[in-house]
Amino acid sequence: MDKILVVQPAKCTGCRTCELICSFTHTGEFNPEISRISVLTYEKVGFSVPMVCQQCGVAACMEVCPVGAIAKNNVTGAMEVQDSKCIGCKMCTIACPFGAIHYHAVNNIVSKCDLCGGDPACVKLCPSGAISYVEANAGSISKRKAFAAKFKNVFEEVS
Amino acid sequence: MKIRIDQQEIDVNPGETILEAARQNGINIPTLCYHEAFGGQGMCRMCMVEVKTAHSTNLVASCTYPINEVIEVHTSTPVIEKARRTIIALLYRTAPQSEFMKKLYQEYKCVENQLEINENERCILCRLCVRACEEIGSSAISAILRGTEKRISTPFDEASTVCIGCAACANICPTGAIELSQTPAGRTIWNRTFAVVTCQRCGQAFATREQLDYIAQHTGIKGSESKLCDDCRKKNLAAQIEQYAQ
Amino acid sequence: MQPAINDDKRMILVCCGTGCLANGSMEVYRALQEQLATTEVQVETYTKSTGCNGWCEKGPLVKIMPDDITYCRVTAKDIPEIAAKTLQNGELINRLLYRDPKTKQRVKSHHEIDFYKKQHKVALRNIGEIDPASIEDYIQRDGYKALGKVLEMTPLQVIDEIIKSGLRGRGGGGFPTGQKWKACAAVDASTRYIICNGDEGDPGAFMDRSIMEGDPHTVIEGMIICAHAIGASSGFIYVRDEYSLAVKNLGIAINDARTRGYLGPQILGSQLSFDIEIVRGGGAFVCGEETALMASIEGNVGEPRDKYIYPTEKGLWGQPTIINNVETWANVPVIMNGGAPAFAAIGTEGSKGTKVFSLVGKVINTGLVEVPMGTTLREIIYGIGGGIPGGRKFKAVQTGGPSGGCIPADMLDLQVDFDNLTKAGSMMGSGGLIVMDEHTCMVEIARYYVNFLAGESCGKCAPCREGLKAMLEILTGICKGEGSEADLDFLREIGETMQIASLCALGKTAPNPVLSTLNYFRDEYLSHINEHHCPAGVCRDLTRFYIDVEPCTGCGLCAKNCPMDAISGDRKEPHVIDQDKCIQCGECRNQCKFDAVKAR
Amino acid sequence: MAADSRPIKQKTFTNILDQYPAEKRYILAMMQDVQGEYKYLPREGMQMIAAYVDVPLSRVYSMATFYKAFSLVPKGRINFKVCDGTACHIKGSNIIIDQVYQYLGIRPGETTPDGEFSLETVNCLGACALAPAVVANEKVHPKVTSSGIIDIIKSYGGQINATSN
Amino acid sequence: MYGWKGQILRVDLTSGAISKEALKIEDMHNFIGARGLGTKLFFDEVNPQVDPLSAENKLIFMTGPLTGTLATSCGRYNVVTKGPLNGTIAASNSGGCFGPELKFAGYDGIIFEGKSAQPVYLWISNQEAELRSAADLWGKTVVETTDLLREATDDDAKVACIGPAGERMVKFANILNEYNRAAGRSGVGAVMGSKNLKAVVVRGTGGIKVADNAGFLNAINDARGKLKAHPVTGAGLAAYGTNVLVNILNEHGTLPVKNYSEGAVFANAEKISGEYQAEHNLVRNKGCFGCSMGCGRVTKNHGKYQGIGEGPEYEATWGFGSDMGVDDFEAISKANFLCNELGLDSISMATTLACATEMTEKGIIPRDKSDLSWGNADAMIDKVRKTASREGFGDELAEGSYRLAELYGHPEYSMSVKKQEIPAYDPRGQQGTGLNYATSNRGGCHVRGYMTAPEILGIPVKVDPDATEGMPELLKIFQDLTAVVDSVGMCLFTTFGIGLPEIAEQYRTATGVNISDADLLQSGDRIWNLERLFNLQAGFSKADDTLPDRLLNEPMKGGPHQGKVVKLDQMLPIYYSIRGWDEEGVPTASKLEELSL
Repeated sequence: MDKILVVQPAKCTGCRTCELICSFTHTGEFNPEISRISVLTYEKVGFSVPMVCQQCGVAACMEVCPVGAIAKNNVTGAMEVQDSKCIGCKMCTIACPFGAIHYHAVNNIVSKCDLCGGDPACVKLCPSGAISYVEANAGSISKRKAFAAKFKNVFEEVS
Repeated sequence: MKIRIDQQEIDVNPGETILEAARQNGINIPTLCYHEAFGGQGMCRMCMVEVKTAHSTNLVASCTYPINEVIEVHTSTPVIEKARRTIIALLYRTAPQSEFMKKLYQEYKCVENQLEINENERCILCRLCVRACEEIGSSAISAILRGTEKRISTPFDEASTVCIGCAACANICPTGAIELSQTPAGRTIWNRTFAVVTCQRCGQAFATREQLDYIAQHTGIKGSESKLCDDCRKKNLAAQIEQYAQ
Repeated sequence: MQPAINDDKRMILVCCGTGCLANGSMEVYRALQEQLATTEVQVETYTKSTGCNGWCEKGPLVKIMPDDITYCRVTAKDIPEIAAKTLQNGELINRLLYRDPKTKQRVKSHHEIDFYKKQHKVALRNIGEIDPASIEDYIQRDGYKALGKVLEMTPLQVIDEIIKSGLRGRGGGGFPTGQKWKACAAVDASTRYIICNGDEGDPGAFMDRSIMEGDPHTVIEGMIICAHAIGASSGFIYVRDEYSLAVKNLGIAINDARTRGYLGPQILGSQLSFDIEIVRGGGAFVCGEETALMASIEGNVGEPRDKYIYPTEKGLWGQPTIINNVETWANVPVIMNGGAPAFAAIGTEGSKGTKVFSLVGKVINTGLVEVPMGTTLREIIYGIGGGIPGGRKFKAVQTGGPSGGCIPADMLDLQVDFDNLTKAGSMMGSGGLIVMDEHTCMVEIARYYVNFLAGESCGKCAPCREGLKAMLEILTGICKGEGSEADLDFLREIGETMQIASLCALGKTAPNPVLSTLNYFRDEYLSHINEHHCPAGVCRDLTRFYIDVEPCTGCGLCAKNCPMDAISGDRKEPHVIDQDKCIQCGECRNQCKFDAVKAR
Repeated sequence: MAADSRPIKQKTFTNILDQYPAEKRYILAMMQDVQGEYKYLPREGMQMIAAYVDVPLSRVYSMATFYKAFSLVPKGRINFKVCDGTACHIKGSNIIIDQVYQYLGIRPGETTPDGEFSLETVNCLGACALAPAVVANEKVHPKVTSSGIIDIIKSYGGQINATSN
Repeated sequence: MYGWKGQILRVDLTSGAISKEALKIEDMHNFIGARGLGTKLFFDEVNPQVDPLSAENKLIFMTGPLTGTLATSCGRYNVVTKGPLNGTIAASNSGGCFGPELKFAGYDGIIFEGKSAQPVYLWISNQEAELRSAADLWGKTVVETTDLLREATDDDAKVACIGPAGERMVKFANILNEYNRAAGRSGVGAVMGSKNLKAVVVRGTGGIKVADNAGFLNAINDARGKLKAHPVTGAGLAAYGTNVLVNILNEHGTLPVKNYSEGAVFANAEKISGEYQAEHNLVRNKGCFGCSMGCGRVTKNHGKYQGIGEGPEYEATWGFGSDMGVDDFEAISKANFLCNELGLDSISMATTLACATEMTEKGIIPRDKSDLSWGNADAMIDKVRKTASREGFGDELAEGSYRLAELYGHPEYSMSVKKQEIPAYDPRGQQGTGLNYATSNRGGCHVRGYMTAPEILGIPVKVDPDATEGMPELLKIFQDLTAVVDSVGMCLFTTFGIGLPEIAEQYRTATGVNISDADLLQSGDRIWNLERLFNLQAGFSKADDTLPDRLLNEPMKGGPHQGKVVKLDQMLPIYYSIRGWDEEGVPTASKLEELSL
């Protein structure tokens, strides 16, 4: 059964460990800017929201990619960007309703969460359990759906 | 099927090119015009390798040579290295300002020659831009003219009507030959200035109207009408979640 | 020999090849027709316009058969006289007959002339003898006989016959034609294509044009035979659009062949269905390269691709395709008619049959010549071509078109075939033979070819495009006296890189003119570089013409022809060139009958 | 003034295009026919072809600039084609090209400002026996000398005024 | 370069010139970064006799080589200057994300020198840096300033700024980044204010590389595992934050009450404890950059002091709580929020207020001037406001407890060392802590050698807090290690769970500098001695290595340590000798040579 990444903002301490390990795992350097997961912190209220790709069933990023550089990993279910195929048109970054895929001018690639091939580093290091990678059972799916629903509502408001 | 590349025995699927097989096995063959999104174009000829078949030994472009029989490949021989060096020396002239070419020129220890160098040149005619534009579906640019006059341009060197201003061409260009300027007033590329859609939140220009149309057409998502850049879309969502959670 | 005139039915053949047309043969032809319409001639007379007789130097040519009279350099003004004297009275007009330069005798028939006597016509067999617009003419000379025969044979038998003949592709590569057909036939596919490569682009070569204009049916018949052999249903003839007469004549021929059932469904009642379409080329030398040509037919820019998969396997629209050039096709009916052994009896061990050459440049008899493979260069240039005009010294012969090489005087006894030319650093190419004399600068000629190729390269692959650009720059520099010896090394390095790394044959062979001249004429390069001197007196920056007072007779011919009025002198007194006015065009030297104009 | 100053008529294009199926492989032929009609390849023609065959204009433009047969600008009333095949070259065709520049001020590919003359070079006319050869519109002038070209220019009404020297 | 960026910015506020400079490799290796390297740069450039609030003083922001990496809780930067509160070398460090952002922008640090004629702020966006007018920001609170600056620059920018207190050069004004994280002590905010520098705003999008990716990953996994496993760093701090100490210290009897005047046991400790906070006010935990402990508290006041913010931390809870006799947690919290908004060091603020309250209660400060009294929360909160604005009595409070007490002729009521207020551990029940206070290079301070760890928490081993034996030796190690921890950019709290080996391994794999654990610790010694040298040259002497009279001579009035005083005279000579200093507390030549100073 597929596992999914579940984010619980309420548990997040805003420490950004996930950003660090993500960028380190994928690029070998510590750079939150190119992390595939972003922690948005509202310091005044001490609330942080880790934002990460939802691995949509019908993924706009994948659909819009002109060269098929984004493909679903059949094992993990992650939409993965094949950097070597990316031509830098950035369509996916504009198309993603969640703003979860970004272009990085420095290395001229776009990047998004690839679930680390099935063993997400952010989950392993998250000190507060705000990010978990769990079997997609009814509970986790409903949590995720609730989270996505928030996204969706918000998204529709802005559109 | 098993073949040998530089003494290393590797497994390949018939029909795969030598370059693909080599790269999959961590063997580096230099290329300039190759991009995985498009496959081999066979234009820069940097990827020439020596191929021994049962009958003959040939120098071939590894990016287009399909493996259909048991062969032995050498990716670097004195003859090949010399050819690569000459190609770099010649191409360097066409893009002397490009860091990419400067680096190669030094890397290959190209000999000084008396050929004229036009400092304004930038393009090595790898045509990755043309291919990218083709894949986008615009084909706003193409290689025009021929021979030594060949260059990349829009029809009549004019602002293209089909360009969507995505700048994939500029991004994929290894030598920075494609002029792209982005100001709040617009994005200018290939002689055309596009009105840009600015993010309602941060004010950054993040797309052209044509790009949004493209996305709507390819995904059915009118969401790209949201007028938020990717970063702000994310932030906006996070802010909403924050409000929801409080 | 006393000429004799027959009383039988007569045929007048007016050569309407390009050379003769340029010299006014169409006017001659029209004048003849008018004349015959208004004049009562004793003997029933037909007039035909034919394809090129090859002897362009002497055109317009008018042949009167069966009397076997050949008149040279005929003008429309000569027609009444020809009608009155020759046609009415069987009288020869002496001044129109060829005068043998050795014997100084007038010669009645072209068959008695060295230029023709020493040739062996196979591909050109019908040209000049038939009206290309007449399928009957072709049929009369065994046309479509081979096709009938072939349709009785199995495809394999046909291929076998071609293999046995030893026919090799005349387009330049020299690949065994039969093997090619065999490979193509062996590929499992439902659709196969046949292409006739008529994109003759080598400057100085016009044999394919001559065949397409003068004997289009032989090409068509060759293709139909191949269609049967490999099982193809459509064919294309890719012709340069500039060859308007060829396009026209091929069009007529295809229509006529269709009408006669040689083309179309169930040819001559057999299972074979095949048709041919003409594709007009857009004017790109590189489209002579088969993958570029196919790209062009498909409606693309004519850029070649790597040929690691041969067209016989994946060609036009990805289907197995046979592509042969015009001259190759013209040989096919002959082989099938006369049998492989007869064909194989001609030529050398490795190269069977004949080869058509266009013999041009600094040679007396310019034109198309067809000789058995293995004929020496000397025989062709001196025996057939009559040697170098003006008594000047032979310097080199350039073979194989722009990508060929220059062969020096000490190799004149080279027996011309595919393999020997390659060994000499040149190639057969389509068969251009350009003769160069001491007034040809080998550096400048290398520059010329490189310049040509720089404009004709498709520009796709880096070594060819950038290599040619660099070579042109270096050679131009040398021609201006701005070169260095290091440049020669760099030229060689570029050339060697192009040879191994270029994408297609154009790029791979493009450095040949440079490398071969560097090999055989290095001294001439060094003169330019070290002494700032062009020994041939061609490179204008390095040349000054002056008039040697000794031989100068003061005839004034030079002054008359000087475009700049730079030459002055009293009559019968030695003339002087005003160096300030002189543009080094060399016209004075060309005109001078006394070799008084010298270059330094 | 261009030699052919007829207004570009859409109908002419339509007539030409209608002779061909709307397939990529006929682009070349269509362009040749349009050029045949106008003596050059007008931009509108390329646009019509691209639309008719449904290929990007850039592709048609690539072809139009790749193949030497096409001129994207109108030619002069008299178009000199100087053969620069090898046979002609070694017999001095480059000097003729220079001479034309001297007298008419145009280089290959150019047209005089009055639209009277244009100059181009061709690779080989296949008339090597007549080298060097110059074709003025359809008329072949054989064995042209550096002084002979002046007379040819004059015979077509050219004003000889050397631009330099 | 690995770990370090190797580049700093130099900003001349007088001329407005901004330049980039490369750091010396030798300095980086010898002084590590942040506190150590900052001190080295400062020492090399500034005369120790300088007036702290003059243009000649400099202000150095410096990060460590591990700042911004995934090393354990490594988000810190230090502010090094000569502190106006007491004239010692000041090195205040702060967490949050400012330090890492500076690294991501490509700099290890910034040196500010001179003085701007007009209020300005520095805006750094990667390699671009410019001074901009802060005229509109002058007088604004930390929250307002931060919001306005983010709006003016970049949403994601990190802002370190001063509040009104810094502008008015309150002697213990601090610098705050991301609203709530403070470089708290020594009055570094006043120096910033004296230079008319309102804020430093930075946005960086670059990355930090480490030398040995695999080795570093192992090192951090090992260290993080240990932190997770340790009861304090794994569970305690996460559950109750630093206020976990309230009950512990109270039970231990070293939770000072009413300006150290009573036995260090607070009757209502339960009401101001971490447990109480968790139950009543905690919204959620807050972690600094890269921190696995998450001791930060987001708290919400529900009653009359309504509001949301961070903290209070243990020191503020104690200061505004037991030390002021206040047991209303929300009032304490409110005072703390105000300190953050206005830019005040809550320890010095609270301790100064406790001093003022005692003197008011004793009638030394007239009632018409001060309405302070033990347990009067509203008066306390009011004085916090007035201190920041130097309004009325606030102007006297703004000078700190020592100057205040001295003003009224009773310096003995100032619970300070070298004029800096001491924090929340009564040293009469923690001898080692007493020695730490007395010898700290920046005056009264607990975090230069956190002896509470061994004395009370038993980390790494439990020592008898009443004994003096072994304390100097242990303290030296703690001080040196702390110097290392501060200099690599790490949070001191990690040392509850990990020690030198883990820190050294992270440092080695990150920087590629092959250094033994012992040598790294010696760098701490070197840093300590450099700070000492600065202070000596600034005019401090053995006489200043002391404690308030109350702690030395006034026996503890109650609790488990009743009757105890700090036996400083027993420990100080030994400490000097262990340090390799002479009897006057001056480093010997051989010591300096050993440290290559």
